[in-house]
Amino acid sequence: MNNQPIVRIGAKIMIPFIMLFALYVQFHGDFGPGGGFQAGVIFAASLILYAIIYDVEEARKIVHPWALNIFLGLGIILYAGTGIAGIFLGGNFLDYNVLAHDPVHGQHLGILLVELGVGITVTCAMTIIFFIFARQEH
Amino acid sequence: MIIDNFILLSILIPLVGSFLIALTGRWENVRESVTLITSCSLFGVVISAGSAVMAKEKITATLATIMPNITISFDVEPLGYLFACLASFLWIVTSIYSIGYMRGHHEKNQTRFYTCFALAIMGVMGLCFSSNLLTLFLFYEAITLCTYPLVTHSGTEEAKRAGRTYLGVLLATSMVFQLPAIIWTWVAAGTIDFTAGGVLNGHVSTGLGSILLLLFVFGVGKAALMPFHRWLPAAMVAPTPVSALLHAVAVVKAGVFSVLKIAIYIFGIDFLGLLEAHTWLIYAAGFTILIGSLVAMRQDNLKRRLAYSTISQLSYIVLGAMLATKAGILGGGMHMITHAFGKITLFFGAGAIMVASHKTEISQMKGIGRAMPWTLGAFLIGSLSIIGLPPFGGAWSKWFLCMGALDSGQLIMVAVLMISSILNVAYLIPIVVQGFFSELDVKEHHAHGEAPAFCVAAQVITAAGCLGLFLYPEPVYQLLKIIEM
Amino acid sequence: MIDFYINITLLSFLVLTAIAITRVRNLFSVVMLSGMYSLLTAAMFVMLDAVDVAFTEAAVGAGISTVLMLATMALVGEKEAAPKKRFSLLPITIVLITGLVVVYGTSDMPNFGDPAAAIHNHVADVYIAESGVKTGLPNIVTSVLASYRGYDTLGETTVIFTAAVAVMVLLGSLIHPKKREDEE
Amino acid sequence: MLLSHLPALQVVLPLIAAPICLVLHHARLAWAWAMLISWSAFGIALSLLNRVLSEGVISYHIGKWAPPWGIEYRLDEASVFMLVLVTTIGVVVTTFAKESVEKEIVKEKIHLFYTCYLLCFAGLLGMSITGDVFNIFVFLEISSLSAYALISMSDDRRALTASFRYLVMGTVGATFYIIGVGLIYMATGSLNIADLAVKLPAVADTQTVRAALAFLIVGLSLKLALFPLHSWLPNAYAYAPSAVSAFIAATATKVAVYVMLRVIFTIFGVSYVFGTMNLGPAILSLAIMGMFAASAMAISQKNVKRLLAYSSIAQIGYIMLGISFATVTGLSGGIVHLFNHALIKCCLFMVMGCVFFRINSTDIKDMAGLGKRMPFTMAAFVIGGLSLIGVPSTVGFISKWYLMQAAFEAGSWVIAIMIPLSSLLAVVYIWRVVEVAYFSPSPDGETAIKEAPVSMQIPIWVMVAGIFYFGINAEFTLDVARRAAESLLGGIVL
Amino acid sequence: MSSLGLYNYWVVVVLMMSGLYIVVAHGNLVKKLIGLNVFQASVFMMYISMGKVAGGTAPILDESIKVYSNPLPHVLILTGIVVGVATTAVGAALIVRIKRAYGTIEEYEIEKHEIEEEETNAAEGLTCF
Repeated sequence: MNNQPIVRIGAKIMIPFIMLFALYVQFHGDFGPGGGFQAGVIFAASLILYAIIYDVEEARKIVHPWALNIFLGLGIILYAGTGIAGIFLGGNFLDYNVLAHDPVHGQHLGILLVELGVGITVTCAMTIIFFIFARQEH
Repeated sequence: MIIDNFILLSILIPLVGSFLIALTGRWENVRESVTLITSCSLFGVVISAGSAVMAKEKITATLATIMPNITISFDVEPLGYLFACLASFLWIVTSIYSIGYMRGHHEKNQTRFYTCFALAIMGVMGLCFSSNLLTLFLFYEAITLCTYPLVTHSGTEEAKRAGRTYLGVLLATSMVFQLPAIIWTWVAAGTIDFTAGGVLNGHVSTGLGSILLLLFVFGVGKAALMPFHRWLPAAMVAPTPVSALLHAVAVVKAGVFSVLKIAIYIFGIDFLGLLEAHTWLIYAAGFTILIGSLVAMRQDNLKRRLAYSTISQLSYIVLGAMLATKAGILGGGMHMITHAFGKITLFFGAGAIMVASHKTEISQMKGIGRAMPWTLGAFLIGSLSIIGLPPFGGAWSKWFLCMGALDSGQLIMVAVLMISSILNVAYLIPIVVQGFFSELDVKEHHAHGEAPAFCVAAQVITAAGCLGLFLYPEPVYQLLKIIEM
Repeated sequence: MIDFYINITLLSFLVLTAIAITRVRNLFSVVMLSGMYSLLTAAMFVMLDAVDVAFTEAAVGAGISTVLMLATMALVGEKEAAPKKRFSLLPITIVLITGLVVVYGTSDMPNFGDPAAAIHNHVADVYIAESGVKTGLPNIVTSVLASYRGYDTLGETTVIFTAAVAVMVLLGSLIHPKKREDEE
Repeated sequence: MLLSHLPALQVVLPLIAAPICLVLHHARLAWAWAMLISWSAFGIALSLLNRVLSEGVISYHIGKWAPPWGIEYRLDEASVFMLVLVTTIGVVVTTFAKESVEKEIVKEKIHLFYTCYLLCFAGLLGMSITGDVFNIFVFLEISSLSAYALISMSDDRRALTASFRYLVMGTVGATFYIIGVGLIYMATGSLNIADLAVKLPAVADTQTVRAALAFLIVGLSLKLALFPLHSWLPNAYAYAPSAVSAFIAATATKVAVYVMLRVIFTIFGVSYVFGTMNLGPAILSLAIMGMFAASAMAISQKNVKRLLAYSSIAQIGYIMLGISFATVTGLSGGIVHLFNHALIKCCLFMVMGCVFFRINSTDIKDMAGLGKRMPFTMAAFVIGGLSLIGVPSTVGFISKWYLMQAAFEAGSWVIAIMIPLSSLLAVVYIWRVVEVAYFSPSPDGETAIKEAPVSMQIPIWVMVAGIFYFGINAEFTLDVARRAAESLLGGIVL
Repeated sequence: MSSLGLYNYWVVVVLMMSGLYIVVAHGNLVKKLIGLNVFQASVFMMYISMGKVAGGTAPILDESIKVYSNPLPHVLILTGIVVGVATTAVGAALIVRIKRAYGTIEEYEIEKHEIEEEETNAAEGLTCF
């Protein structure tokens, strides 16, 4: 769609807002609807939009595939790592109470971290899946 | 030392022997020496325990506990010991014979042949000394599987087909009848150990006992009771030493031995006598005896004729067991020995003829005795022993079997035994007669002489055995007498 | 009562869409219909107080899935062949039996929305009562998702990861420069 | 300190290892990593086994949330048995995979292979260890999705359709399972297995619970390929890469059987399923039909891997047969057969991997004379085959003995006879291969075929040793199986 | 709302049946996959319906609210949706590969190809034996 200036400019304006919204959904999930998964999907949507407008190979230059692969796993490791941190701090696996001095704070921190992990993995996974589909040849 | 580990040694020796044979396969002289040494040392070990067995010493060994309360374990009792002596002695003779035969016949895959042979003997040894049904079953199946490559030895389409029949019948009967019977016994009686007097009495009704007996006797397909006899003629495609030792002695005797053992130690002859089924089985055995002989008369292929003769003779032993009297068991046990010597002699003869003249059909063997007097002479002695004429071993066993039949009032069976003897004469003696007295068919074949020396030697030994068994039946008789029933 | 009518309307639309999906043979329309179906479902979820789920369904079902199916269709063509087989009784039977068993099972359940149902009074009540205190978060769904049943969510994240890896396996990783697939 | 958290690590270790494996991006390195992880998982499983056998049930509360509010790990004899089984197979197959995968899969994808492999491994472990019905679903999906990917990695295009069919049927099965879970959740309000077992009796006599049972059983039957819901299995096993066939055949359906056991015995309880609902005869007849029909189909196969796949369906029949008796003997027979069959099938599929490695085919016709050219490999095939038939002194015999004993104890000698009868069919299909391999002349003019590499031989012979060892000394497996059966039959595990 | 009775569930059953019907009866792989989606979505709806409490609101704590709907089904279905999209992605990728390998995504045509392949194999086999 390189020859559609309106679409291109419109997208250019929209993409940052979508990303911002994703961040909002990510961190506001504790209070209202939303959370890591939804945020991840929305964030991925912004990248997908970029790829649709500017071609996948262009998008690949912006988000490097290696980075995608690494972050794809990093989300899980962050999640499981938070759980394992619980073990090292004297609790059970995924026990957030021990993460901070106060159990409620610990829970807060833990949930934040794991939601972030979910968000990262989902973003990367969705982006990867779409990019791969998009660059297939007929 | 030897006595303590006697059982394990007698199983290990052939096993180790088979490994060595496989390893030394490249050098045939070494390989065959190994075979001979193994067989001789096995016989030595077995015979060395003779006095201990006579003195009823308890020799036991346990190899493993497979399942809770179910073990692979062995003990020595007279019947099994007798069979072990028989098999280990005849293995020596057959080894000698094989050397002549296999070389004379230029067989391929000889290493596989000797290896599997030794393994089969191992199976027989384990079977002889097994002290419970599971161990018996284990070695029973081992024998089947180790002899399968021997049957299909030549690899021809015919051999493969025969192998299928062989494996099919033996595995099918053992798995579908025998194994359920064993497990049923275990569930009903709580034990599957061979115990003097039997284990089933009091645990099962006579109706269930009858079913179990049928399952057991037909389940031991190696006893070749009709209608499960087809595998035996099929197995005749194997090289003759295999037919001689395995399909006239080791394998089939393993079958009837199992029947005897189950009759004595699982049912107990008292309980056996109470069962409806034992009468049916007596008739089944009688039927097999007669039909087997009749079919044998119609066979032109020598080995097939001998195979049907074996089927018929095996049923003598089954009959002996099913009579459920001491004399019957005695006769059955004795027939196991005498028939072995007689039949192996006949098979040796058949093989010797095949090696020397490449003839397999009886109708081609006219006048062959002039070229091969030793072979045919031994054949005559074997025949007479099978028929049951003095002064050869077969006379004793038939005598005892008749006694047993009279004891239990089975007059018909006495008649069956008599008729069968006449039939034996009818299908065995003409071979010898035409061999010696017909004109040799010279134009058809190139002239040939006597079989290789190894073959002749083996025949002479077994023929002498037939005679010896008549003159000195005492050891056999004594061993069989001390069986606790 | 307005809820009730919205509910009925949505459900009717859902049924219509579902039936349309079975009938229509142009795959492009089917994909669009399934996107619609997802949106209707999401609306339905809002009606049933499941805002988080509605959000997700809208983003995933109507968004990602539709895009994905469109991408697939671009690669495989968009026409479904007319059925070649004769009408077969087997699928109908399977489907009817399944449906009947569900009806059988649900007809013994407490009425829709019944607050006395076991489901509301065994585990969930505790979440509602104590999650606010224990985790300090007002969104119960988030605290259950990330903390009480955080392990499920770890699994869920792994599922997404697995899907990404599986797609890499099947269609080639992004890392390698663009080229034709080596399988053929 | 870590020791008390081993249950969590058992699953989390391979789970974390997968993303790391993804970035390793080097074939050998990925393999070494998978090897390290599977050995560690094996060690963990053994130590857990030891602990459960000596101390009894372990309950581990994830996040320190007490069940039923949080997710619980519950390790009793049955689950620990599965852990040991899966990790053993994992170690063996990983060793085997090195050469096999290098041959069958393009180099750039090998690290992806091991990533999927670890995920599948983690999924199966997660299913065996968890005490929460919904958590089972999540891990079921992890293992299934990775299995679809693994199967499709083969060169054969039929693997793709097989994988797709597996995906469709597997998803339908999983969705059925979820419907069942939903219904029991509706009836009780709980998802925790132990808690469900307490809560269900009160509501057992409702249509909801009955329908739930139906959905759970049908869904799981799809997953474990109970006849006649097996149609996804033969092609999936036959055309998958060799290492995958070996791994999945030995574990995936087995874990599904385990979940079925949990559902039937722990959640619903034996008296409900076999008493009130009287499902015994239904399971029994399907099992027997499967034993015969699948064996018969195995006989007509031209491809040995496909043949083995059909045989797997038949063997599932044996396992379900044992379960259908609902007695300690029958159930322990079923569980022991689960283990034994895993050993046998893993061994046989690995043998086929070796054969494929050398001759690029697993068709029977191409195996002529292979007995001479690959003596060790084919010897292992014969031993595995004999065990499948149930020859004494191999593991197959033990399970058959137990199943028959159970049949006799249940007073049904007809069924007892059925078991060896169907084994005869196994004789036929195994012997077709043996005959060709040993007694047919090898095709002339073909380049010499070497024996398979040592690294592929070792795992095979480890399995062969296992087949003999547990066939001659089955006291250990039987003891664990019996205890597992007793704990399952005891209703709630205490 | 109680007047609804079980109406909600039964509509869900209809949706479920149509989804399953597409999976079982249709030969087009894309359609199958969509059927699977419909099937799963209907199950999700069943769960969410079970979680509804009459007069309740979304389970987000607020001082002024007394009755909340059941949050647990929501959590489960969030997971379920993710699993669903993951399956769809893998399925779609498989379909793309199948299209490339067979040139079609109609089940019966694929079967035809496979049977042919099998037969050519068998023919070779016969000459070999």
